Amino acid sequence: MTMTMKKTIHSKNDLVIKFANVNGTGSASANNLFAKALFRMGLSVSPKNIFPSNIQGLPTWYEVRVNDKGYLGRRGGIDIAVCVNPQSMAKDIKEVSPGGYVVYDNTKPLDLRLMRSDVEFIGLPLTQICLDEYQDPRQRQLFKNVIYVGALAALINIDFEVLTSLIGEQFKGKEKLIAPNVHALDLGYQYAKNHFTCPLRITVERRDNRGDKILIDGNTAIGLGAVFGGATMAGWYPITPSTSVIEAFEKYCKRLRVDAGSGKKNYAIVQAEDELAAIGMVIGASWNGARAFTATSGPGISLMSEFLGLAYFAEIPTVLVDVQRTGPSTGMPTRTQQSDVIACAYASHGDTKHVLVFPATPKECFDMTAQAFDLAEQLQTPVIMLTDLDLGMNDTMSEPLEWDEARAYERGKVYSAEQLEAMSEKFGRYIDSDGDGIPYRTYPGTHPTKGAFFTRGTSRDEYAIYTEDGAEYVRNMKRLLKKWETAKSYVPAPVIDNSGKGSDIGVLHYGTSMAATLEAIDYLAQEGIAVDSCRIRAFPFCKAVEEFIEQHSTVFIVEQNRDAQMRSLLVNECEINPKRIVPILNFDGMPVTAKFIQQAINSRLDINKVTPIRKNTTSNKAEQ
Amino acid sequence: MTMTMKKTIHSKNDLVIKFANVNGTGSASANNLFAKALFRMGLSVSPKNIFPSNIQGLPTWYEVRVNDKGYLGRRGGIDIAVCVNPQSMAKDIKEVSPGGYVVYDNTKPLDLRLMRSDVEFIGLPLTQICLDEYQDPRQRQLFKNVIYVGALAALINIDFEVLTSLIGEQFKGKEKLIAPNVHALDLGYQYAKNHFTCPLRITVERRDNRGDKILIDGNTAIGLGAVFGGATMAGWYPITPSTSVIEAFEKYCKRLRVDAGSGKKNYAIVQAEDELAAIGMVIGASWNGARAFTATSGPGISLMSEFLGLAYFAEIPTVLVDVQRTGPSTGMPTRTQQSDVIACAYASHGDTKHVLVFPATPKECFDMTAQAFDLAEQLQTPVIMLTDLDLGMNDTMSEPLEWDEARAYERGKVYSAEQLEAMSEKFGRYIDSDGDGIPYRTYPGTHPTKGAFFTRGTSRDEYAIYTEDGAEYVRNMKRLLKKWETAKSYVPAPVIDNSGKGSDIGVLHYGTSMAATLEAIDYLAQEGIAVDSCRIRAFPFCKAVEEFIEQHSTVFIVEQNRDAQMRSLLVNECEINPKRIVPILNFDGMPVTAKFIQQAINSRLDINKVTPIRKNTTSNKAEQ
Amino acid sequence: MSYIKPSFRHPELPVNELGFTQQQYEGSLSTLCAGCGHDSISGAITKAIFELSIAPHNIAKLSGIGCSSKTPTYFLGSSHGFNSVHGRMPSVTTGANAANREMVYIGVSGDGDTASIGMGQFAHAVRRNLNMMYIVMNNGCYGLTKGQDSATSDIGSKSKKGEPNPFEPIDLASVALQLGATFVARSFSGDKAQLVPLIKAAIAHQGFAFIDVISPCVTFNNNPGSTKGYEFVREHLAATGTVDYVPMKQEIKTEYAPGSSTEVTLHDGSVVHLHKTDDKLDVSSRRSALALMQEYKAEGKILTGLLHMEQNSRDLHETIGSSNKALRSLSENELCPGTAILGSINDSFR
Amino acid sequence: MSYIKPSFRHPELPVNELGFTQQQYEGSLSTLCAGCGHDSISGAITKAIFELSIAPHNIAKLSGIGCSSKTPTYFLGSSHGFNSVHGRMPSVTTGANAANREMVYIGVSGDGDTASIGMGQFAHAVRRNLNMMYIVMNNGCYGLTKGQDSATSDIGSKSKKGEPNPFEPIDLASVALQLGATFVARSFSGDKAQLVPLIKAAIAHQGFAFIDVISPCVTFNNNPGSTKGYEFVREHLAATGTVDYVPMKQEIKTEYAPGSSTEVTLHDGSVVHLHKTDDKLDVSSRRSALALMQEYKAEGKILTGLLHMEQNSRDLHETIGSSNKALRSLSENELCPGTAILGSINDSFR
Ligand SMILES: Cc1ncc(C[n+]2csc(CCOP(=O)(O)OP(=O)(O)O)c2C)c(N)n1
Ligand SMILES: Cc1ncc(C[n+]2csc(CCOP(=O)(O)OP(=O)(O)O)c2C)c(N)n1
Ligand code: SF4
Ligand code: SF4
Ligand SMILES: [Mg+2]
Ligand SMILES: [Mg+2]
Repeated sequence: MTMTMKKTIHSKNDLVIKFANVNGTGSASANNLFAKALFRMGLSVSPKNIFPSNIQGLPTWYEVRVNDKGYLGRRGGIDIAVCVNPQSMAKDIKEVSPGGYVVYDNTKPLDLRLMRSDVEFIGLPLTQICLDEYQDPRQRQLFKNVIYVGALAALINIDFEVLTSLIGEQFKGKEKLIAPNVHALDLGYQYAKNHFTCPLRITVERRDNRGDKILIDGNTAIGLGAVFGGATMAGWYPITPSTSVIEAFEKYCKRLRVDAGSGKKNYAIVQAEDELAAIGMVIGASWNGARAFTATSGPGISLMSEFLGLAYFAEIPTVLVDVQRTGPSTGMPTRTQQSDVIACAYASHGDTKHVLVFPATPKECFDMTAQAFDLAEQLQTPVIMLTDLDLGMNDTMSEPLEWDEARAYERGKVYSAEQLEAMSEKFGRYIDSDGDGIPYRTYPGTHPTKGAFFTRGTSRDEYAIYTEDGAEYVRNMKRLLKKWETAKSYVPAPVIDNSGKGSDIGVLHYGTSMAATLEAIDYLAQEGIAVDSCRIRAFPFCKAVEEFIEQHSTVFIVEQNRDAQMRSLLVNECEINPKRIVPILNFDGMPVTAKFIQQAINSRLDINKVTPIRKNTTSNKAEQ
Repeated sequence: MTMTMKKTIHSKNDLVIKFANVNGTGSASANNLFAKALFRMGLSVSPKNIFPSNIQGLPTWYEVRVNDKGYLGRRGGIDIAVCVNPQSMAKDIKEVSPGGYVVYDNTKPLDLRLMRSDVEFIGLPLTQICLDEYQDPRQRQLFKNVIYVGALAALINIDFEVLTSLIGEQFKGKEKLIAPNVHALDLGYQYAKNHFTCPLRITVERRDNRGDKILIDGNTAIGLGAVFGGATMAGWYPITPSTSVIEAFEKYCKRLRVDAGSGKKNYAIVQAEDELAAIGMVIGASWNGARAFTATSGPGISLMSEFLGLAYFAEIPTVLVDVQRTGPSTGMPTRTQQSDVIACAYASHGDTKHVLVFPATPKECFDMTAQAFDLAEQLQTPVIMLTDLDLGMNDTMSEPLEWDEARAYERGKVYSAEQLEAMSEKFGRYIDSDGDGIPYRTYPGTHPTKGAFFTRGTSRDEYAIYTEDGAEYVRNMKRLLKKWETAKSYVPAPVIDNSGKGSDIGVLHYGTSMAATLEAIDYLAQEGIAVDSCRIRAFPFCKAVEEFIEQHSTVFIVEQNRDAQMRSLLVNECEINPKRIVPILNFDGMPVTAKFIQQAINSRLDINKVTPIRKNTTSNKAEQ
Repeated sequence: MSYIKPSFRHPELPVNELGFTQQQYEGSLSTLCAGCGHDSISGAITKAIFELSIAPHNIAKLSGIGCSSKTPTYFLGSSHGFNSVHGRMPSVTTGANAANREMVYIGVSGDGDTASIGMGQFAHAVRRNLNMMYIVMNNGCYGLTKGQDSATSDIGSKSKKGEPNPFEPIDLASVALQLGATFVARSFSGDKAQLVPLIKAAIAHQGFAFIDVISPCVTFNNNPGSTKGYEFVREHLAATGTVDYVPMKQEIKTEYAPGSSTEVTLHDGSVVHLHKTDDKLDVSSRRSALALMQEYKAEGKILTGLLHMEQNSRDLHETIGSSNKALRSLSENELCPGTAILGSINDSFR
Repeated sequence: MSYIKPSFRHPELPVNELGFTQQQYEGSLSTLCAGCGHDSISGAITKAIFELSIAPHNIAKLSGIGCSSKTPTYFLGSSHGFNSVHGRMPSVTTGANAANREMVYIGVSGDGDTASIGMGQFAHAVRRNLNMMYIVMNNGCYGLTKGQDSATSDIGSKSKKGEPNPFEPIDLASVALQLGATFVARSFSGDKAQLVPLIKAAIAHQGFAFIDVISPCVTFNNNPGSTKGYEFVREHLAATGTVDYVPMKQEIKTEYAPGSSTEVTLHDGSVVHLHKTDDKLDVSSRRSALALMQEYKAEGKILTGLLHMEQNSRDLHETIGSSNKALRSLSENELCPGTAILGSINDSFR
């Protein structure tokens, strides 16, 4: 077959490999092992899980990208497909780029109709090997996965020692499992060595691209952020892809937050009966002085709207993590998207606006979670962190998590018993004494006779007394707008990355659109097109975001939704002419790719006949 | 006292009278009688109820405006205060315009501190008269109200015969109640005649401003619209100010929709356990082919968000009436506002948009309700009618309701059993056969073997089969956008009112902001400033709205919310530079006044040094 | 507006063990209808807490939305209160309680607030055995939205509009028992002699203490053909089409001995038959309580008093093993694992 | 994916009274885990409807969200189906039913979908005596979200993560009985002999027919220390930290005679004790059913079979007196009062 191939892919440390499995067959741990090994080899690796909304028996994929530039977004195109699932085999084989490889189980001969002349087929008799080696059908199933990892080690040149040492670490305490696993790896390794010219044209080799980085999923980082940020209460309801936020929080709390003396937990986690109850619990706990939070996804946001309006109006700190998935209603629950932006920004009837933060990396998930508690308590309002399935559930290379020992929790304006005791005037819960729109609160039970007030979702005066007076209502709502202004100086500032060339072209992006956007900017630079970028990290928008837009005559925004929701917020809140911001929208549920962004920008520049600032190079394209 | 008055108000058919009562004391029916009498005299009258969120014992007000121009908005300023409530007396007296009157119960002498020298006090010994006339304390309470109406008849010159004939009609079938009521009226009338120079300087006089108009509240008109529009199912949950929508629907259904033969109801109304269930029932019934609807207010909208997303995505006709009240959370439940615009337009997580209609008069409430069922079934999507407490719960003068016998319900694209039988190809629920984005549906139970499909909130292909394929998802979401485009030609067009002077100034408004806006435009015209207006009646916006904005260099929008929510929709959906639209915002819970709008426009023109087109008059102000 | 504050106070008011007067446990003026049963319950709560000598600031009072849910403003003015959203008081209280188990939690709700929109949250607060007193001020209707039937409304009972309710009622006390509530009682708003001790017992109980209090709505139980002499006024209102007259009424009071029955005539002339439990009921047995309630119901009587109580009740905190301290009082040291541990966590992801 | 369709079909399949084969009552291929109890229930529904000879298009099948709620795709492929949102199937069914009483309504839900998020809607569908069959496929956990405990999970039972559930379970059948359900039954997914007739009876019942079906989750009941020989695999998975291996399992079947008990070993090795009711139970008495269920529970047994049924049950339509016809079939003439009447309505507002 290879003879007829017109084109071949030759690469070192630049590949996309896709594993096609059946869910529930134990492939996930083998695939993780594969990605981790590359990471350990010092490579920049980004694995993406593409799984069905079901438990067992349906196609599931695991896509791993490796490159030396450190690009973590999806690249597009597949160099090697590992086809272990007969159900999806036809489609999987079709997807491989010309010149690439198909690794498959050749225990049974391949259906000839699936053959392609422009890719190379590598047959591994996985089922046969397992039949020969194992008695227990479950072991046969399980080790099949480990065997193909072993084979790949030979095929693309993964250090076998790295694999074996990972096995060693993984089975620490269960040492008897080490040998069988290493044996399975070896079975695959030997088979490949003996039957193919190893390595193939696509290989990996050790690098030092990893530095001190870690490989962690965003949801775990959020859970850790909540532990370090001092969260003590979580009310939650299971929903993909947010469930693992609370699972991580619980796991680390159990490890780190149980009082050694009493055995009592320094936290309370309650699985609620639904999302309405989950956010209600968070509001109740926050009102009572605990740092409380919940995590959910789209449907939960819709259900929490009424309570979010209460928290806004009654000014109760509320931290909420929305791990976004695809679509309205149930949509595609195991796909990614950034489509709850408007729903979160304006959640609830009446005039409301909520503070949003948008992490783009696991480290930011950690940092912003801890910060969200500060923000919520400082501003006495809901703070919603918007992340997504892509960041939340995929292992992502990240700077290590950091904690500054000198940092103290910012608990906001709360009168202590002493302060209340010393007060001569009457305490007024909603008095704007500092002129920043933020009033002082008291925790229930603080002082025997002073500082008690009545919290309500109905209109009230500065002393929290019920009123239907229009002027009081207006004064209060205007104060909330003042607080909104104040918030702009509290929230995370945007990250602005200027090409340094005084470019006229700017790209806005946020959250998980970052990796692909920055990669696209690199490509554009190679074409000689200089592009500046601004990563929005919070709503309300800092002045710097507006300035960035002003400073660029052509502005794009990259979003992973249909309706350009962040753009809506920008034009609406910053009084920006919508025509000034060109949306680049990807909403098929898969993470956006650099190519998609690059093409969108290019075609728009062509249409508008924009002459971008070009580098003094003539033919960077040829260099590639 | 009158001697010291520097200024007096002299007017005929131009007055604002405000009754200050205690709720639960039976004043509402007496006050209604008062307003109705003026209406019967052929006057243009607009009464507003200002009531507390409570059942008994708190201050409640009833404000009636009369004028010969037909202005129905609030005017501002009070000419006559009828102070029957000691609790609010101080405030009520303060509010009266200099030169006006205070009518009060002088059975007990007035607190001297409440005296003002610039208004005239008219004392009526209401309590004393009742003590003398009635034994039963409840009759004393009740007739007190009728007595002051009688007195006012003398004081401002209401035709006594109109009052007596209204009493006659009201107590038809309960004739024994007529005499006591007429007697009570007469007691007041005679007292006033005997003790004051009647009429006062402020009077009314017969006109023919009424034509064939009716005096009806918007909620009743909606209930009737649902009856005539063929609604057969309502699922609902009580909430002020929407409850009377369903009450009216039920009342007229009982009267007009019970099958004479079987005694069975040709409708089903279910009081749900909450708003989630209410909208769920509507969706279930619509799915099953009934015209179904619900009515709610802000908190209900928040709770219905998830279901609205389902109805959008699964394409189920859903009619929802939102009678807006004030504020986020519980806010001020008995005050008016237009602040659910964004919450309704984008209800639910994910990419969603909903069709909205905005009636401004009872007649439009009726028409648009009937039309909403057509729209929802034609477009297979939720249609939300946004009205408010002001229109919904106040008697409002309106053109009579009309029904064209030739009109047939537009039930949209539904395949019948015959059509299915004749089909050779497989039925595909989500195929866009007509290219307008609207697919064909079938009702459950239509055909024994053809046309069944599975409705779901999860992603599916054109045959309604579950899929997680990104391309299918995108195709479907784009079709929904096409449907959105189609909707623009189905929804009610804006009402554009050009001054005919080629003005550069345009005012956008919607719903209950209409009356005050049009009145303000009249005043501005009197100042020589020509202003065009455009009343938005639906979302998505018709082309004509965009054109109106384009054609005017200075554009205002009048809204009754804090955040200029309709303006957000305009800039976002029509790609309009926000700077082009200047918001005029009233959000204190009271209906906006013409004066407020006039001043806002004037001051803005001054700031911008706009030279508006002026009429060829020099001093119209002097004319006033 | 009913004035539940006494207009005259003795200069030397009696004080409780903590030195507080009963006045210090009162709230602001009630804005409910004169004679509303809910006000009597507020009074009973005030009295019970005064007599229990709990410092007011150690109490948190939470509610949903409705006339009943307004009452926390009208008692315990020196306690923090939270008037949340309709039907969701249980979850807010769960969070508040989870955050600080040192306080006493009083949840107030209505039959609409609990048996309709709040049914799910109610059931789950029961299931978690949340340590709180949960009072439903049960008037069989939606007071604040003007008299619609609620889910506890008796079949056939007429609303203000004169329509008989066609649905079977939900009996919240039975449902609570069935769901495993560890303290269930029923009482009548006008029976302070019974209600005050029940409230005290409920507060003392370590777990979910439910009291279903029948509390007549004077306004929306004014059905046609009831109170004599009122006919003229009613017809008058019916004819004018505006339901806007609420006559001032007296609170309905009753006192009767344990083990005996009494009949209470409501404002609308209808009669409820109450029977007070006595020592013969084995309150430790859930099954016997359920059976007895059903028996009385079959006779058209409502059993009042303490119906069930579990001695060894484990509340949510015991179940999940959470800290004895208020979570907000945990120091940053206790909460934040610090840099070194974060370092080793980082290592685990390399 | 389990293949519930038989792979081989006899050329001349038996037909029912309407001339349909059983195949015509099947749905598309199930995507549930092999051996999932839910698939057995789908099979029982298919069989019951086939045998009842109901035309498939006269049935509407509705569900919430969960593995269980997916099943309507896997049976009755020629019926309209509606997979709504989590916990809200009852309200959607209420609307559908209100709109057309001529059809048969099958509601499918899970224990998470009903006992947690859907508790309120469930209670009110019961209260309205909605004419439907309501099946809970009860596995004591949240299958689709990977094994969290549900509110019906037994106290002490261990989830996949190995944590014992600390809360008392909600017994949906008892709660339904307490709330006044007019038909209540319990069964086991693997007991077709019992389940099929129960489904038939439920469909025939004019009112709310509730069947709580214990339906083992093969995947998330795989607790440590259970099935022999599996240990190696489990430890392997535990060590890799990824719960991603689901062994193919057989459906658990059981058959036992009325009046007798049986023990069923679940996939995790735990055992449930079932007892089948017999003629001795007076199904017309709600109280006796409740009492008997409690008795068996005290013995650690679960009573299965028809527990209660009311003969003269009045469904929602009877209660509210709505039309016998499908509302959509009412003509514009029947619905729209017309111009003349509108004229007189206008007059009433002048
Ligand atoms: C989400 C929501 N829906 C509806 C309402 C309107 N509402 C206010 S109080 C109430 C019912 C109150 O009934 P109940 O709890 O029995 O209290 P009561 O007034 O009878 O004491 C309703 C439906 C609301 N405030 N919020
Ligand atoms: C509003 C909402 N919250 C959460 C979810 C996530 N979710 C999907 S299924 C499910 C639980 C299903 O449990 P159960 O009803 O017992 O069904 P099973 O899978 O066990 O059959 C949850 C919480 C959702 N889809 N929607
Ligand atoms: S309406 Fe009824 S429940 Fe509400 S305050 Fe009045 S009497 Fe009490
Ligand atoms: S996870 Fe459990 S409930 Fe879901 S399909 Fe698998 S076995 Fe069935
Ligand atoms: Mg009530
Ligand atoms: Mg389950």
